[in-house]
Amino acid sequence: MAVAEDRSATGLSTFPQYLLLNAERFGSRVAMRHKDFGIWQSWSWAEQLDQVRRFSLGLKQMGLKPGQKVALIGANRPRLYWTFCAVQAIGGVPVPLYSDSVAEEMAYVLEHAEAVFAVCQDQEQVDKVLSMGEALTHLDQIIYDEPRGLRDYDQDHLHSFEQVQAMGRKALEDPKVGEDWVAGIGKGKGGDLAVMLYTSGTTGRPKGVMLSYENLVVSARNANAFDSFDQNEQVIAYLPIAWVGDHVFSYAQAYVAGYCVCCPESAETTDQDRREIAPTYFFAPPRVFETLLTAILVRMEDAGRIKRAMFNYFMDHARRVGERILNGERVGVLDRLLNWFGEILVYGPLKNRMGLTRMQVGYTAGEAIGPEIFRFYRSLGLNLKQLYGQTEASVYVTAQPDGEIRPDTVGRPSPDVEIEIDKSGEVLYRSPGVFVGYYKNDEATKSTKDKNGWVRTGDAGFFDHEGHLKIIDRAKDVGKMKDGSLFAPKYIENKLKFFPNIKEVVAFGDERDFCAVFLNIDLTSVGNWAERNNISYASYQELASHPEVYAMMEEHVDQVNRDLSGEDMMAGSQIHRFLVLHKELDADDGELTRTQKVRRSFIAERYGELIDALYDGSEHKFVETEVTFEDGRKGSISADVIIRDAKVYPVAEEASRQEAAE
Amino acid sequence: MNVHSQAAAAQSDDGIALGADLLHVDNISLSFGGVKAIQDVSFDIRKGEIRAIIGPNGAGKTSMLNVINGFYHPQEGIISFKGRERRRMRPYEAAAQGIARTFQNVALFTGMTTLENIMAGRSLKMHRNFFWQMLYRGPALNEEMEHRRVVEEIIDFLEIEAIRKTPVGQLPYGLQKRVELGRALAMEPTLLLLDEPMAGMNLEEKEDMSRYVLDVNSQLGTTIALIEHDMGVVMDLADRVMVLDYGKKIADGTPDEVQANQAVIDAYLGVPH
Amino acid sequence: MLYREAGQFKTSYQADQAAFPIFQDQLAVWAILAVAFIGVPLVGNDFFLNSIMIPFLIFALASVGLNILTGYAGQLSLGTGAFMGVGAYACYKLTTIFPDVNIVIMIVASGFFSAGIGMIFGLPSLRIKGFYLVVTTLAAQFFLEWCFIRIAWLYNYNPSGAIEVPQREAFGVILTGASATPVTRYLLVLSIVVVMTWIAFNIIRGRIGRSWMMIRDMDIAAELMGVKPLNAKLSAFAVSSFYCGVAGAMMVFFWLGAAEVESFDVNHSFLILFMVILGGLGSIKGAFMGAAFIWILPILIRAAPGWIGIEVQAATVEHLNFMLIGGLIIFFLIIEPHGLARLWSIGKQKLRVWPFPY
Amino acid sequence: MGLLFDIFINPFVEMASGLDFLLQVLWEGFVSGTLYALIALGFVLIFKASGVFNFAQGIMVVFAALTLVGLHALGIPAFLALILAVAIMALLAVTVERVVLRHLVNQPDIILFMVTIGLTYFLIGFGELVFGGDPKSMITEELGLPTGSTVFDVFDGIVILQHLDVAAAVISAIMVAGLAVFFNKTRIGRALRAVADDHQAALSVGISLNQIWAIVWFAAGIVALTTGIMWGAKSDVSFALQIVALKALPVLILGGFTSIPGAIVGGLIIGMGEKLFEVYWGGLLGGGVEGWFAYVIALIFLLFRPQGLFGEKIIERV
Repeated sequence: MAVAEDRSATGLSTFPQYLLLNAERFGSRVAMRHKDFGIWQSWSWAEQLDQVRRFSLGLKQMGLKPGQKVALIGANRPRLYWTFCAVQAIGGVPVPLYSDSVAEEMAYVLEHAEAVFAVCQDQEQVDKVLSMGEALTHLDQIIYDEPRGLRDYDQDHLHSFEQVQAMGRKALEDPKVGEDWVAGIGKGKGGDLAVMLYTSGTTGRPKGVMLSYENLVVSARNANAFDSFDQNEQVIAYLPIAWVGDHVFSYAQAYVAGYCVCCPESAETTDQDRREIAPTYFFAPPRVFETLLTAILVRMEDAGRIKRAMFNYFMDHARRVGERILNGERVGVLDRLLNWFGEILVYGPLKNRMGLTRMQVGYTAGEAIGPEIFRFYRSLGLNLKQLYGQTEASVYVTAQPDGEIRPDTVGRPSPDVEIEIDKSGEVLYRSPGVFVGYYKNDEATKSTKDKNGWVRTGDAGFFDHEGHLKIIDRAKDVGKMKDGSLFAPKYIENKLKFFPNIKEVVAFGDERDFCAVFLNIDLTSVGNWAERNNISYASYQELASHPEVYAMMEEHVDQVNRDLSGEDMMAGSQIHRFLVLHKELDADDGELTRTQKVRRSFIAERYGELIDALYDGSEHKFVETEVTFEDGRKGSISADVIIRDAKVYPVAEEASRQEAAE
Repeated sequence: MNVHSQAAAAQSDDGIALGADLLHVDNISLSFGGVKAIQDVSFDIRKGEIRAIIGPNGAGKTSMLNVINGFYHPQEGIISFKGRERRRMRPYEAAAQGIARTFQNVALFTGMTTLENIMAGRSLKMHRNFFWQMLYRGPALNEEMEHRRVVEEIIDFLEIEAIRKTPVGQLPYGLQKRVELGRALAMEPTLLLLDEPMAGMNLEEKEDMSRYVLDVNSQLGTTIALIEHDMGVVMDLADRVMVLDYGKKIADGTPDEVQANQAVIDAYLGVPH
Repeated sequence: MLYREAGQFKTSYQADQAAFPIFQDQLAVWAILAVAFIGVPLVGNDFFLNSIMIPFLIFALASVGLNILTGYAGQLSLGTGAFMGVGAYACYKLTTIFPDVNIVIMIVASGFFSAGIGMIFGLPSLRIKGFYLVVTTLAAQFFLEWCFIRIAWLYNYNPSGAIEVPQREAFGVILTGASATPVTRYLLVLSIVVVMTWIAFNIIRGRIGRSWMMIRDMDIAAELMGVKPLNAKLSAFAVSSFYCGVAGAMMVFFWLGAAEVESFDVNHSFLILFMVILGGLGSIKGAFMGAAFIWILPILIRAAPGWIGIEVQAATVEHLNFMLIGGLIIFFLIIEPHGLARLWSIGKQKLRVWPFPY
Repeated sequence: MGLLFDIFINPFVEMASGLDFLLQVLWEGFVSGTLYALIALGFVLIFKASGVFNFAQGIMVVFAALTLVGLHALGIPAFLALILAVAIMALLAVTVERVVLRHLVNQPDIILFMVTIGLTYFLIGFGELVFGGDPKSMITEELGLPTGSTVFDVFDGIVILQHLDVAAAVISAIMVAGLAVFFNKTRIGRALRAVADDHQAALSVGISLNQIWAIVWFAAGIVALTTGIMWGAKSDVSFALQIVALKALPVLILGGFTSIPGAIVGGLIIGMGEKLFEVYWGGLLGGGVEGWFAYVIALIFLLFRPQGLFGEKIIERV
């Protein structure tokens, strides 16, 4: 241990160096798990080193040169994570891609990044890469992880992961090769380019964010220290590997702290796999927490009366005292006792079902989380926190320190991060994590990062009196209505999205007379409701246009309007009209980003007719929309979309006065 | 993957070259009481092909499969499999020789889970004696784990991870069919008989199942004989098609030949589909 | 609710297929074993051991045996009583012929005799199924009963026609006979039952058990998977009869002390069948639950009037007992045809998904 | 050699040398065969219409007989008691259908079988509670059944026919004929037959499944009552009869589970066969072979013809 302490942490600057260190200090500790063939296959740090070394040397044998790019395409698989380190160990730069993007999107990134090798998870991804054929002028070799379906492929440049590793093993027979490899790693410097992450960007082509080892290592080290992460953490890696969050949580922080990363079996089994692993640190975008909560509420609807009453009683109790207990505040003996019962009867089992029993720290970021959702988890005794981050910052811009958790802020600046708010309200930051630049795009780099290292976030926000940052909306999205009142679409959307029945909302109102919204119902939740109420439907479209569903949506909108009328800043943007869209917003159709964010401008263009209908007073509108099916085929659906008026409330002055007084 | 290597091994051990006759049926006749189910039918199945048997209801298709795997004993005719002739054979002997099958109306072991069902397909490959079975230790345990691994590869192959521990009775029909295919695959058969593998499925499920059938054929090298009603599916999948009508063979050939055959058209016009 | 499974993950197939993969269940099993081996002998009085625990365990073992045949291999049998008798008579003959051999060995050895007899009567199961098989096993039952009466050699020509358990000791402890203490007998029975239950469980989850269940669920498909019906069915008969035989031997040697043919009559077959059905076909756990229910409930019913201070004629109680058991069987079969074990697993599932309904 | 002689030669010599005795044995066998047949008939009725293997048929016989005797003991005239007993069997049938069967639609056979065993236990307890466990005498004379006997001289010897036995045979014959008419000529009867083949078809006749079940259980109850009277008149009315009733099982095997003629023929074969065996071969084995002989016959029979004498050949399909 003494050796480990001597060499630990601060002296190292690259992940391959950390790998060597971890293999030494945590040799027999589990570094990676993957549920495969029904059980959790495990690799210790020593084994991980071995795997990485063989693959790395195999790549070298195949001719990978320092500075060359290797694309990683696939889901969260140990071998893809090993690829990161294997490539980095010989000076290459890994470029992870979103595996659900279509071939053309991939082609752009592969070409732009000048990737010479592609490491693919399976046949599906290999097919995509092969289908681009000649368009990929740099790509030389393709390596795949899962051989299924690839037996009959006879391309010369196609190799299995094992074959490459076998080459590495062969090379290792010469002891000098191994020594050279280690020596090569030793030469790695913090300033070297570590990885390129393509941001899926709401507009334009994706940009390749170049991050150096220093960016990532320092950010990871700071983050680990901030939440006291050590080698004992278990995390579950289920978010896209191309996303900076996953890269930092499941790779950078894991290597720096030496903790264990677990890969689920498949997308469908993620919930079950999370329950099995029970991560100690869990990151999820608000959407995941929302889905979980919706599932809970839907299931509880089906529970017996007594159970439901019990659930409601204890959830009420938790709402009152749960968070205070979590924050370490003083709570009465009776309340504590009740909380203890609640823990046995409700909170504990709920956490157990969600697989969050052992969660020490949880983060949510990427979007505003509904305050009710956030409080729900907090009140169960789960230390869920918010952070605000960006790819360009190696994630961390702000984070909530323990004990200072607010549902509507994103916390204080993270360690070593400086923040400024400019005149227009946009948030700027400067930190060691700030990216090197956009790959082959100096123009974009310049417009985002100034010469002093300050980076524009593109988000509008302000510091509250406690020094916590509050993000309202994208800076460019915040607008004004014709009457001059403030219009922050996301604010309204988030309020509506809190209802479990509503999955997606797009609000309009900038430069308009009033605010109006598109709604997407949540098929799981509403479908369940329909089943219970004997409402039959054949498709999403049919359910969405059902009068009873409309009635339900009207109630929700009404509720939001009533809320808004109580807040004098936002009262002007009450929803006057709404419609329920005839199709689910879908990333395949370009309506959502790959991280499932609404692409407002695209939608505004695509559904222009409907927006016009919202504002011209018509009661329904016939539209035809092109859709992309899962297999890539195109088709179109048409529908007569109904538009409803919602009740608008006068500004409740009393309420606002009271709030002001508080 | 293990499945591949084992299948490849199975492929070579019978010494039959790809494309050579794997199964030969000569002048088979089968009747129950006075009802003639099959009349003087001869055909062959070649190693590595997908062979379809089609025909209207009651044409004797399922009976033919039953004859091939020893469930029915034909009154006349000879069957030779892997070059060995036989007249009477018990189903378990057919299984031991490498013939597996699925059933028209899913015949899963309903009291067991998906995993156990597929594990059941490994029965022939497991040999540890009673003593070790009693202890569930040592060789018996090792054997069990070894085969569990193979079963997991099949589960992976058929993408049924999520229902691994679900009792099969609770599964929707389409998945049950998939589990049944898995169970047959677990036997690592030389010849796989599929009795209407896509019956009662929706389009998407049919597409999935077709893909699995093709994958089994191309990746595991398994020879497949299948009965199917959906002509589109048959034409897409099969290398050769035999048509039965009222127990008699009325056509045999490539999908295109069969489709153009007047006798086949007549038979199918007689029975609307 | 009590189950907190988050964080319990398996890294090997062995762990995944363990008898009790859930940690909380493992705890419960160890707790039950501790109570059975330590708690009960310390606390239980002679009545409790003699009249409740010992017979309960013995019947539970017989139920495990019948469950193997009926619940796992799907072969209905009404010959359990007779197979138990074979074990008892075999053990009696063995220990009188070889008085110096440890009685526990003899008890286990007697199981082989009933296994052999069971296989013989199991032969028809290759041709016939279901209720027809019931007749076969009834034939075994009545034929064997007749043997127990007519073949005087079996009971050493004892004029009373009964077998009387001689005193046997091992390592200075008296194990059988009138002077054996209830605690000794209880611990012996318990040990044998625990070991044999464990073995039964092992067989069931292995290749052989699977072949039984295959035959049970879909015999045609089983045969097409290469399971030989002969092997599967006869092995089920053999193992099942072995268990019944051992249970029968223990019944006489560790519980009754003496027995004649009435102890193995068709009513006993029914009794065990009830235990199996009520406990749940195809569940070892169920066998124990069923045995407890059928054996202990009547004792409670008999005792109940006394507790609440009502004098009821013994015969009346007995009649009420019959009615109640009959009624309960009907009741349970209506509410849950799969027996107590299914109720238990439903309850367990509810606890696992608590507070959700599914 | 001696043994072979005892098995294969001696019994036949004995038969031939005492033909009158043989005739007497056969008659006795015929009479007990009639009773087996009657019990089997009860099974067949229920099995045919509902697929339920009614284990309780035996106890229903006892219960019916006890009811009759018990009612008469209360001072009710025999004829009225008989009608009341019939009414009680009807009540039992309806109760069984309402309380039990209705809730077990579509359950596996073994469950229904077990339920009837539960019913057996319940009826045993109930019967003993109400009527007491002691054997009782049947009210033979009060019911107007003949007693006494006629002696015939044949084959240089005598054969004694009990009048009661003759009556039993005649009544059984009448009952079988009656059932045959009921099944073939009446609307309900035809529905019952239909339901055996196809539940949907039965529904189209306009009779609910529930009604059909109640009716067959009632019919089985009447058969049980008749059996009880006959058997009770020969021996006593006691619960021991219940075990004897298990003899109906081999009868069913011989006759097939769904065949009424099969039940009759099977019953007679078993009845006469076991008497013959007991008398001529039983001594070799030390006697008491009646207890199991029937089952062994059935067993041997099963191995060669699993579907019974009158059952249809089963073709297994996959």
